[in-house]
Amino acid sequence: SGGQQTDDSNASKKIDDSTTFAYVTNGVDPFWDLCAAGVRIAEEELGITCEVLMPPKGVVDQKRMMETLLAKGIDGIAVSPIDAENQTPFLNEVAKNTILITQDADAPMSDRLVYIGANNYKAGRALGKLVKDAIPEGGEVMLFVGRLEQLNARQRRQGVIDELLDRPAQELADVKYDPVDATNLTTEGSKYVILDTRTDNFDKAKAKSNAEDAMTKYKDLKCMVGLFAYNSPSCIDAIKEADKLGSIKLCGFDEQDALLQAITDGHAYGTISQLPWEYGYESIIMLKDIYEGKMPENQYVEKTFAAVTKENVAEFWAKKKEMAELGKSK
Amino acid sequence: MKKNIIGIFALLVVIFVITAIINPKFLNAYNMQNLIKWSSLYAVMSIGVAMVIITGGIDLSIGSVVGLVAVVLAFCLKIHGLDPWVSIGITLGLSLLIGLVHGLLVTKAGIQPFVVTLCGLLVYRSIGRWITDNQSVGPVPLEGDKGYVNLEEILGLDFIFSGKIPLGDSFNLPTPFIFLVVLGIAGAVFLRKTIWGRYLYALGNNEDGAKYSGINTDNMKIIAYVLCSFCAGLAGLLFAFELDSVQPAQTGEFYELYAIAAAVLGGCSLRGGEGSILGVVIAAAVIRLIYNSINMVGISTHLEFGILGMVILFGVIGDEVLKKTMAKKQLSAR
Amino acid sequence: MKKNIIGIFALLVVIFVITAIINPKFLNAYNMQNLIKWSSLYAVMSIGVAMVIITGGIDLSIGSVVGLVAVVLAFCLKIHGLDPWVSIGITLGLSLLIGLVHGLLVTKAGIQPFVVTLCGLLVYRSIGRWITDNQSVGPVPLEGDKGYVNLEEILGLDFIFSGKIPLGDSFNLPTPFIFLVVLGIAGAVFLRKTIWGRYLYALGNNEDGAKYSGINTDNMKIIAYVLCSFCAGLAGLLFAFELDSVQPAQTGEFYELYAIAAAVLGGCSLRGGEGSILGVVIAAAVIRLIYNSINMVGISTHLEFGILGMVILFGVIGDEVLKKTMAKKQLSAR
Amino acid sequence: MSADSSPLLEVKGLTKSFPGVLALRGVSLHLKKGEVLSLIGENGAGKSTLMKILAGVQPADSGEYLIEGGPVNFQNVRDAMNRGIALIHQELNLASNLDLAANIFLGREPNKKGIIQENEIREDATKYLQRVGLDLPTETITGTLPIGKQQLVEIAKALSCDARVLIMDEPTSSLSQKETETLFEVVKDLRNQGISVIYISHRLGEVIELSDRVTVFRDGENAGDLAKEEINHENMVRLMVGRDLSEFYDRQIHQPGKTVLQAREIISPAYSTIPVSFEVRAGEIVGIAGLVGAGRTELLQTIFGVTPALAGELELDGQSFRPSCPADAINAGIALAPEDRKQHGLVLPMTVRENASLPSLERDQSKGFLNQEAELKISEKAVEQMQIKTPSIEQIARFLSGGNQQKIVLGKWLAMNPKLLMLDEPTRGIDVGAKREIYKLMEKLAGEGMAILFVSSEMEEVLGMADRAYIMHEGKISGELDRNELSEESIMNLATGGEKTAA
Ligand SMILES: Nc1ncnc2c1ncn2[C@@H]1O[C@H](COP(=O)(O)OP(=O)(O)OP(=O)(O)O)[C@@H](O)[C@H]1O
Ligand SMILES: Nc1ncnc2c1ncn2[C@@H]1O[C@H](COP(=O)(O)OP(=O)(O)OP(=O)(O)O)[C@@H](O)[C@H]1O
Ligand SMILES: [Mg+2]
Ligand SMILES: [Mg+2]
Repeated sequence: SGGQQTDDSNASKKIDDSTTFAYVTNGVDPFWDLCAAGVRIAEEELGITCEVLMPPKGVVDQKRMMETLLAKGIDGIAVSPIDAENQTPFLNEVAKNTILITQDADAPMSDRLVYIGANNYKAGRALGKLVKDAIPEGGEVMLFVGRLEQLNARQRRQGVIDELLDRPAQELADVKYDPVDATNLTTEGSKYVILDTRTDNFDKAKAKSNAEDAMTKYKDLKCMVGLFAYNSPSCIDAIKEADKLGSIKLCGFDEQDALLQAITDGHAYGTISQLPWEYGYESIIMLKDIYEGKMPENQYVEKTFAAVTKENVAEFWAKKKEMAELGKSK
Repeated sequence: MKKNIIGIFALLVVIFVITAIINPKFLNAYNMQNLIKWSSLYAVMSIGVAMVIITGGIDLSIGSVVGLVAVVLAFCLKIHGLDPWVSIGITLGLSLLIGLVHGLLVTKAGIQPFVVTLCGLLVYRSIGRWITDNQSVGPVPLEGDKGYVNLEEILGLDFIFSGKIPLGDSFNLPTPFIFLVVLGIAGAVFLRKTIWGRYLYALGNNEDGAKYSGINTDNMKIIAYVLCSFCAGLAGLLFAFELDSVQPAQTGEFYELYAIAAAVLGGCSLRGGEGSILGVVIAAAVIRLIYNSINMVGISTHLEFGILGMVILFGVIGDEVLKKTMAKKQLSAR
Repeated sequence: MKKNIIGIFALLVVIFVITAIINPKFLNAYNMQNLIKWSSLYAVMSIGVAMVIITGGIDLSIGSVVGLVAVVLAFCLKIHGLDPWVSIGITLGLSLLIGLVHGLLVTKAGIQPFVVTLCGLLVYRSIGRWITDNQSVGPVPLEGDKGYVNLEEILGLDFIFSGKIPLGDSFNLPTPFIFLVVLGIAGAVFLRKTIWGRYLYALGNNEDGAKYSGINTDNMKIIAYVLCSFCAGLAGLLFAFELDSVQPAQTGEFYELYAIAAAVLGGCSLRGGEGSILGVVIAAAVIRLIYNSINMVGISTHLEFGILGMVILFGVIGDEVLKKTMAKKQLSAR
Repeated sequence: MSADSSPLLEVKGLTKSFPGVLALRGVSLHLKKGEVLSLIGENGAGKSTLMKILAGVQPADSGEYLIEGGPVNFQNVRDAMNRGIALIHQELNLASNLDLAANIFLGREPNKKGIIQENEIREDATKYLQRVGLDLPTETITGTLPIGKQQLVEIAKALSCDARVLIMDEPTSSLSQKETETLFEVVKDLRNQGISVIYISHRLGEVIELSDRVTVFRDGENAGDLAKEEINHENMVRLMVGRDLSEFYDRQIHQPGKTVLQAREIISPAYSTIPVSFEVRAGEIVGIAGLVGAGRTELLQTIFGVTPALAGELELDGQSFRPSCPADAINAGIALAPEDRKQHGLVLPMTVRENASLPSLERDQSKGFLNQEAELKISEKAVEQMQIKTPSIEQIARFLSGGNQQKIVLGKWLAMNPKLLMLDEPTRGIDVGAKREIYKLMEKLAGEGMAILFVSSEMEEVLGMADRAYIMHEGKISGELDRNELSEESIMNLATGGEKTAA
């Protein structure tokens, strides 16, 4: 049953046009369509077939889709596990039957061969630095995020908090988290206060009203931080409508057009981009390498991320547009 | 009917006062204006679904219609650079068409409304994701978009659908409120003063009876579904301009439940034949108020759903008790 | 009743054959075993909701019950390290309690099932998120968890609920299928061979008529809601062990719609009084089969929902047409 | 009006089938201007079906339909209304959530560009309500009225159509004597204005009083016509059932046994201040007479546990007894054949077998499982004993005629061997043949020692069947009459609130 390859029995194998790899996301999000662009580039380059699968409703759909891939005899899967810790037994089952690597999020306890991913804690700290640049004089900061159950969201959030409060850097493997409902976080001598983290369950209307409510509640709010892609555009809207452009700064994550526009216009300070297309591209190349017997030296391939501010936004945006075009599903 | 409205109105006042006491900032102009804006957006949807519920039907698809209309709008305005008013026409036309299909399937094919609109929920969401390749899109074009040439006109539309009209020093009236007022009054007049409104109530209560009275019940039901989808479509436009960004997979998700909850809380009976626009609008405001209060008071967002659920449940139970007491009083008065 | 089953069974066969032709790998043992597993999981839920639909009610809360039960299970087993069997007892007890509350609210407080269970949908989801702080949890403890001492027993449970029993060379029978078979037979016997099943059909068709014949309709309805929640609770356990991971905000989301869709597609009428377990189980399998086929054939995942929606719609329309033709034939045969 | 003028309305060779039923097999009928034509026939003879076709509710399968000699093909009710045809349905068809004025003008509201002219409606509605003897504010919500009054509203609604042909399908089945008289005045008045009326009723007395002509249907076919001078009881019955029916009320008086049901000062929720006391003995047939809305149904429902008593004492066979739901009453040995057969008596979509066995399932169960043998026996016995006309015990109850449905209800209770059988309007809407069978059954059961309590609005029935009768007026028992005291006058007197006169 399932794919027949294991990593040591196929050292001499070469990819050909019957080779199929799959790129499995953790949900349905524009971010993943940008990643798909990278997959398409790699597909073209290698002359193979790749499937991009986006499970709409969490773990169940992810599991079901990966099972189907095994049934189809897939040659390799790059997956972003939704619940790494608990999905481990299943991932091991997959790894037994095909080449399995993780991307975007890791499952360190599993038998996946490689993890390609940004260090979200570091990315969070980089975002924290942007905040520091945006409001050097210090002040109250508010965080917005879709869901905090996702590891990357928590790591990102913690990175921002630690950076702002000048705490020492933590190891990604065991980050200590502040409680999710912690309010008014600060340390002695720090100029920054992290007021609260509000979640919206991916409802954009909710995201925007969260931002509005924050402005009502906190008169001295200096900076909003959107941890998920859609959070910052929502915040910009809210700030704009409250006529507080300039007096409330914004730093975001990822690369939605509205955020890039705001950066161009000077309405937002900057964003951290994970360069998603590189995820897709590197994942497929990695699968190919492993398929052909080339294991990387290190199990962890740290993905770079880029800070985008007014200086480099034009160039970045052009690149993104090109990728979005490529990522359209076939 | 009036007793219902008193109940829900009292609920509104109670939550309002409690929140204001706990956090006086709740009362500031900016917050009020936001509250009015969000209430208006959701109320527009709820008015539509109330029409269908009055006929004894249900519409589970409105969330997906909101999403699809928002997607198509962005598609027309931004990506294809169509004339802005034509785009508005296309999107509203689409929503009318959807309503028509629902109505026909319910009346002519005899499929239950729950089933028809459940399928709608799935299908429209899927179409929205498919035509955009699931990319977030916004109605307002940016430089380089085909629609950028129409920017000025589109910004005009943006103002119409999501602008703010300064009233006095610090208070701005959100334009969706004007939509709500117009739609609400039109809806109330339609339901209470016109023959068609009366037909809706009659057929919701006794379809055969209405039919035997010479009412074309099929056509009236179709009209209800068309109005419902139209309201959802209008809400889709309002949401698209309000959010300036549409996520095909998420925009509007679960809104059908909010709208139905508002309709029920506002006094509509799911058995049909009962309900009023005013009640539904107040109930929609109560739901938004609850969300706002939770943020203002600083309760964990995890509990939002739960609090909303409890309020609806107790609201409906209270209403039931009120009705029974009234009935008893009436009886003993005989 | 039997004609319904023929229709849905034909649909199952057609999709099966088409998929097998397009992609022969569809037929391999591993895929079949997955298909059986997923079908069983969803069918277990659907059987429960069918009971409620037969009484003319509806249960929108089952998705949230699945989520809450899974969360509580993980909580008991992993985080608090309770005795595994006690934990199973607690979770199933919880689901029974939820059903009881629904039943009481529907019968004694006279609140419409749609409203009661809509509130349930909101509330249970919220509780699940709240007690876990919205963190993913799993039922199987890892080193360092309190429940780790019971690991062996828990792995035993894991096998019971999500194990695979080797049959022959390459085929493993997923244990959820055994649950389904037992539950399905028990359900079918209950509905068709016991007085209570007869009572459910009778009150679904005419509640007053049943009451005047001496049936305690309130109690029977309560039983239906309890059975429904119990099935959802059991499905919650099956899902938790199958996925080994529970996301409080997501696990079970939308399942009520799948379950209701399966019940309707399987021949239940939302007006009550109609439906059979076999039909519902086949319909649940059809829905899973559609998902599997879409992946097998390689259609964009953005279209999954849409295809599902269309199949349900046309399935129900086809059924309606079939019924009408049958009725006509019956007449001309006389 | 002249007798030789061509008919205003005429149908020829009309057929109509429903899934599983051939309701009309080529019937003909004609109606002249200004005449009252009565249409009679057994249950299921196809009367209502034809009327619905005439009024555009449903189309015929084949046949001719002419108005003033010209063929018509109505697509819907409105088409028929436009040609001046209005139908008062057998079942109530009002929207209970709307007020009286709205119901009367439903579908025909005077409006300007769709906006309803409320004032106009209210004025006119008051006029029509008064015409049927209803003196109620037009804002009254229809659902709050008792059924009888709602029926009058239906009639007011039909009058407001200004129809040329008014069809009344059993309009009096839920009207009291007084209301019936008002209706007759209205009908006669209409005739004088040159309006034609088709009148359907199972109460032959009414037919005799009103009709200019009678058309009889049997099994979806014409069975014959009767000219004005031929209209009498015997002729009508013979055409309807195909033979003579002698001795309608065949009563033998038995010596009543011990008291089965004793009610002391019980108070039913509908009349929360009025205590009611009465008793029923074994082998006795006790009637409860009174005007519609006098609280008789409420009283039976209270004894049956549907609306438990607020106060008072009930004794069954000397045992104190407090039913809180029908199941309690049934277990104690009481049965009720309710007034509203379709809503309360049967589960229409289920089969004869399933209906007949429904109350006895629990008794016959083995550990919760259905006892299919017992079920079969019960239903077969019911069909045989009650002479239910059904193709098989697997027939869906909905497809049976009213009389046969009522027989299923009786059959299912007989299987329970009740000590007390309560019958609420046992023959409402039931044809003469079936009626007689039900009377025979009552007589037989009483002879076997069963206590029978029945409610009836038909004076004749009370006079013919009761050993003793209680008369109710506005919730209280205004008097008790022995068989030898029973007369139309004595009943009417008590039913309208008078005192019992010395016999
Ligand atoms: N909608 C329907 N579907 C199926 N069968 C029907 C329908 N309407 C009427 N029938 C059947 O058609 C036959 C004629 O019914 P109809 O109501 O016309 O009788 P009727 O003469 O009015 O009887 P009654 O005196 O009891 O009112 C009956 O057998 C009835 O069961
Ligand atoms: N469920 C109810 N809710 C409100 N009022 C009711 C209800 N049931 C009965 N009533 C009222 O109680 C009164 C008595 O009605 P009931 O049906 O007992 O009279 P009845 O003498 O049996 O007349 P009928 O011959 O029509 O059955 C009526 O005025 C009726 O409107
Ligand atoms: Mg497992
Ligand atoms: Mg009839």
